Amino acid sequence: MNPQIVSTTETVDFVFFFIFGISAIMLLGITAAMVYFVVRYNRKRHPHPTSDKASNLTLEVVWTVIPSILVMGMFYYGWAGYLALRNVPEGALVVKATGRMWSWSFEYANGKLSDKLYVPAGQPVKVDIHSTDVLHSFYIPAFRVKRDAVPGLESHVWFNAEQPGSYDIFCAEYCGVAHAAMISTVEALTPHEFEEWYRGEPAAAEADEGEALLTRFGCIGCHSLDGSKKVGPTFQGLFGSSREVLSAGQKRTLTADEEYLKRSILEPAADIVEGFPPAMPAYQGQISEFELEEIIEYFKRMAGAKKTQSLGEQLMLRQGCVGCHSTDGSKSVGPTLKGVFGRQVKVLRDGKELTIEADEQYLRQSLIQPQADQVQGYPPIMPTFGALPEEEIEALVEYLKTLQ
Amino acid sequence: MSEVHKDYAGAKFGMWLFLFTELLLFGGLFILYGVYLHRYPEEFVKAGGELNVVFGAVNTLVLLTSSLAVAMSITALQKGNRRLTLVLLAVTIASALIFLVNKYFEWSAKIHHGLYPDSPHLKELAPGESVFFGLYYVTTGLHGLHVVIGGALLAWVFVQVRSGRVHAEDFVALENSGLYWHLVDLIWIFIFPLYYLIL
Amino acid sequence: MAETHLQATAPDRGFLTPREDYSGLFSWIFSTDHKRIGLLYFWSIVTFFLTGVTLGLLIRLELFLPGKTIVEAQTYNAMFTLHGVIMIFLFIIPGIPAAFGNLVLPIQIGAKDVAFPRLNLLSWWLYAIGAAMALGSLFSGGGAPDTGWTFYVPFSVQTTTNVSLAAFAVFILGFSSILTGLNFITTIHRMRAPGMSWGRLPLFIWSLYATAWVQVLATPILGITLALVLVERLLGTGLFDPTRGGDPIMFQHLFWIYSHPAVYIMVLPGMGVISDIIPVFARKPAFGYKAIAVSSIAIAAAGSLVWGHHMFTSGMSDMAVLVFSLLTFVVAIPSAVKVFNWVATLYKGSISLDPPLLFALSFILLFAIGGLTGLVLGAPATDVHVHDTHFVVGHFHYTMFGGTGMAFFAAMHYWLPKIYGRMYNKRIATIAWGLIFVGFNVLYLSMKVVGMQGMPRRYYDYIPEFTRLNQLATVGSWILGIGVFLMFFNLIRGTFRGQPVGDNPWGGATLEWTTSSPPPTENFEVDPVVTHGPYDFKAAGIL
Amino acid sequence: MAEQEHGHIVGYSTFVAVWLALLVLTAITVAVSRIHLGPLNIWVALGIASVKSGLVIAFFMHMKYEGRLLRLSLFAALVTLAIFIGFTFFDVLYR
Ligand code: HEO
Ligand code: HEM
Ligand SMILES: [Cu+2]
Repeated sequence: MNPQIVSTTETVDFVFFFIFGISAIMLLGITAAMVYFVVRYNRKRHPHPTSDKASNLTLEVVWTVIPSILVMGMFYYGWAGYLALRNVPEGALVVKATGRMWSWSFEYANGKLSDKLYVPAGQPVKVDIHSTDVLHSFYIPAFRVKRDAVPGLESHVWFNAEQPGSYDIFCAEYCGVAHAAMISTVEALTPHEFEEWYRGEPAAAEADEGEALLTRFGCIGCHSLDGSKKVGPTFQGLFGSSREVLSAGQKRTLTADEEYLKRSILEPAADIVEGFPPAMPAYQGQISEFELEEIIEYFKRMAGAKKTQSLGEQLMLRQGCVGCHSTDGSKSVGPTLKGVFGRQVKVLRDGKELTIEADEQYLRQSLIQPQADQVQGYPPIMPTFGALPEEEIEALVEYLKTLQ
Repeated sequence: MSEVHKDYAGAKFGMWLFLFTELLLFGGLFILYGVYLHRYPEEFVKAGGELNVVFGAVNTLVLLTSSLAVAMSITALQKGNRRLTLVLLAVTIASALIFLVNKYFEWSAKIHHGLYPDSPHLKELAPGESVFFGLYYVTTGLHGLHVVIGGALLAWVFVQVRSGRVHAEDFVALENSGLYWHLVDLIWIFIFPLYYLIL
Repeated sequence: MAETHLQATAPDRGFLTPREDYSGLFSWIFSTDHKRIGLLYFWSIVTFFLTGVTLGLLIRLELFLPGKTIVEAQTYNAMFTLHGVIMIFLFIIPGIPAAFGNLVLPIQIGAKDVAFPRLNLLSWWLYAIGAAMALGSLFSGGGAPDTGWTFYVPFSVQTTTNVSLAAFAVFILGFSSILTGLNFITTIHRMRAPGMSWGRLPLFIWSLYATAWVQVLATPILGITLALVLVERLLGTGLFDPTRGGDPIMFQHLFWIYSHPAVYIMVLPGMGVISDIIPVFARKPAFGYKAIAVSSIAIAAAGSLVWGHHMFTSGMSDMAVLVFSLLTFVVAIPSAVKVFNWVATLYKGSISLDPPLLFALSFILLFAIGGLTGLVLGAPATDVHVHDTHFVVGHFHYTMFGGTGMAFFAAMHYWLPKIYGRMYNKRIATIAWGLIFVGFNVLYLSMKVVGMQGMPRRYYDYIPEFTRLNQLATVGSWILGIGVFLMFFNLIRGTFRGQPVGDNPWGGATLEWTTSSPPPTENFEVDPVVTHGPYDFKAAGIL
Repeated sequence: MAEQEHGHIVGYSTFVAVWLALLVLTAITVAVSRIHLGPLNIWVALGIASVKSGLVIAFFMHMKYEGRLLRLSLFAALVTLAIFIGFTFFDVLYR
């Protein structure tokens, strides 16, 4: 599309070529010299050394200076190439990637969620990388890009898939037992196909101005849209809810109305929601009145809106359940969730083997206290989801019941 | 005691090398301190305000004085004054104990106020403050451990001096234990302003 | 040739003669004789090395096919963690300094022992305790640690496996290493024989000296870092916990502040061994003695400036990427200088291709390959692609195993005849060398290539495209494994049943060749006075 | 060499003088910390602490009377620590 944009692949491959080239020459030279000397000056031919020269200043200076020049060349190209990887071309499509034990999920500006990274071929894509638990690393070998996903730190990569096709995504930072299974793909579509996919259902929430603003101002870096707890309180169900806040050290309870929301954005230190750090920057002077209204409108809509993707299904993706459990009956790190409801399972409880039926109570229990009943034949490695709010647990259980 | 010959300069050099490793051991914590102070200047000031300057200052005096006592004890021994050496060493060991008692009260007060690693109260504070207290406990804890080791070392030397095994002609054990004790003091010279005085 | 004759007149057994004060095992584990301690280290290190190799072979076997081949994912993760921890902390870091440094350092400088013999014994005990704890972590608590040898947070703080004990073990091992370093620095400064000026020190000693400084100044940072992981796990201080203001990247800084200099702790003594061996088998003085000695110090000093090159993709600032990359390239220069000097030493020599030299030459070649791929990693643009792939695994096996490992093997073939007074079978040694050399390259070149193609490291399972190269690597590992076991079989047999050798089988000009084989308890019958340089074969009467 | 070289015997009065200086410096550092100088506070505190530790090292620890080897070694150790702290800031300052 944009002819100025050299792909990351080409940039990096040139540096590889340069360094490998010099290295190969040096290596060949050294090996050849070594072999030649060993043969030529063998003790059988030369019972005594024919020289006892132990230094030669000129020679030593030469072989210090030449490598110095060569490595400076390598440094230069290495750095220049790195800059190209860091500087995102303008107009890149932004996708948010979230790594968690042990899956990736991708979120688009219109709220669309996916476990594969769909991109339009020929257009630069910027991937913002996040992690919810431990370190991961977002790696696409085909495009020579990689960046760690660090909890509490946002970073990015960009790339440009020139040809439509499917490219592997790996997790490259060790993250536990299913590290090697934390893989996904880039699906590069033609721009037209991409547009179709992007506009197609199921769009989670109506993509609109308000949500775009939340992304632009970085709100969703700290506030979730789905009820999960991040640095700041979630936006889900925010409008009209009651809030326990600390105002100048005084506890009080407020309703999240327009006035409250505006104040929280412009001068967040005024009322601090209980249980959260006073970490939010003040947007006074950075946001226009119009944009502010737009966001408030969005909050209002959100409170009333119905999701097309059920909450349970969203959670399955967001919480990374699909990283270890398939929904199609295949065996993965953990047992498949297809038909899990009502199934007879053999478990180990307190060291004793039992067979029980997977009823609602059992499903709930497995989320909150996965180690209590360990399904036979699987390692006891499932993290607990006890920290999820109750309604989300219920939503998950409801959703599991539908997976027949 | 199989060594026939003793190399005093060598022994002292070895001790200094060991002190360097101790310095670098604390160095790791000072790196973290520097970085987090840079990141959370306000939180550090706020959290540092919770520490009791009086405790810190008193302990500084105690350690400085104990350092003086060890230093003088070496002179005393070199001059052949064993009694004075013993008295000065006793002063040092007593200082170590006072320091620890002081520290005990200081820590208990903090813990009483719910300020200890992983405490519910700490979790509610701003992130920078929690980091400050984390570092505070680790650093002063490690330092306290060194006070204990140093005190024990000096107590051992005390016995050696009293029994005459360490004397005016052979006092490298005293000198090296003294060096160790000064290191404990040195570290505190930095801990005190960095944790108690950042206001 | 395989037959060895037990001589009627057994050679004088020197320091190996049974002692009066303690007998049997006690005469070893309570000995303060540097040679006995050196042998204690040597045999413990060899044991752990063979354990590590076995684990390496199992790792490779698991990777023979995608999916499960022999073990489950969790076991695999524990295996490479243990393989890494053993190889790094129990084999390669103590390897040459603690074993061969202890065996020959005092003799080479004409001393009776190290400066602090009892401290030396304590170092070994700490090593043994640390090793026992590391192994104990497999069977206690939440089971074998599964973090990789780098212990990155937050995973290492969250995992339920027994990371705490393993971290504590490494902490102890760190102190063992510090004490050895401290001892060597003091020994080199204070205990040189008359006439042993700094300009006459064997290059092995120079390299140990440089190494020892790194051990003393960098290891404590590892100590405090692992202590912090321990505290995080036990008390929850939250110093690296992002939700409480901590920064996980700071852990990486602290870890690499030690662990990058540590790679020079690993390789410098190896370079010293090579610098000592090549002149002897070429019968020529080391070319550029001063440059080699100075470059050891330069590597040690500059090595503490580049740790950030392990973190190019970590989220560290771009400024730091710039600085650390630049300095990484600067550090490569002294290594290049050494390589050129070694090759130049061969020029116009009288070269005898005995096993020690074979290993020394393969050191040069394999280390060069490892070092040159290090340059690929030092350039941020290329490192981004290959970081945390099998390319990095290939790089560090080339430098550590192909470099230091070969130097360790060279040192064994060079000095063990001195220490035990008996010679191994040279033909078998050469065959073993050949197997090792071929197997090594098949194994690790394949791993580098599959890394270039994008296979991440620490992967239990991989996509089918990678199968071919993984299988090739595994086959290479078998050849290598056979070579390694054959080599040790031959050496062990040689040390106990080989032909007795004279005092100076290779024609060396350094002091250890002037005393008897095995050396007497206090090293020399007459206190030596040094009158010529370490590679002055004429003055030593070899030529 | 069965006996220890006596080296330099430092007089009691020197030690007491150093001790008094240390006390005064402690008082100063506490006093200065009460004045608000912004980020300068930390540098002043560090400066004073460095002077204090310099005194302890030079006199209490006899460094003033030691040879070149020890001084150089100490210098190397301090430079190393400074590098470790300083270089970390290439990341932290520019992140
Ligand atoms: C013995 C151990 C050892 C040694 C000596 C080295 C030597 C070097 N290393 Fe390596 N390394 C070692 C062990 C490791 N390295 C690692 C990782 C690692 C990484 C991070 C990779 C990543 O994680 O993405 C980089 C950037 C380097 C760079 C280098 C460089 C530039 C050198 C230089 O010192 C090499 C210098 C040698 C050269 C250059 C070759 C000889 C010279 C010739 C042939 C002449 C021609 C030369 C020129 C033109 C300059 N190393 C890791 C990974 C740890 C982990 O993540 O688990 C380990 C264990
Ligand atoms: C026969 C010999 C060896 C074989 C077959 C072997 C094989 C391997 C393999 C395949 C890995 C990668 C595991 C993975 O990333 O999934 C690995 C990792 C490693 N190896 Fe080796 N290796 C051998 C010898 C050595 C030696 C001699 C050393 C050190 C001197 C060493 C040090 C390491 C280290 C440090 C790791 C990294 C562990 C980690 O990721 O935490 N290995 N080895
Ligand atoms: Cu490195």
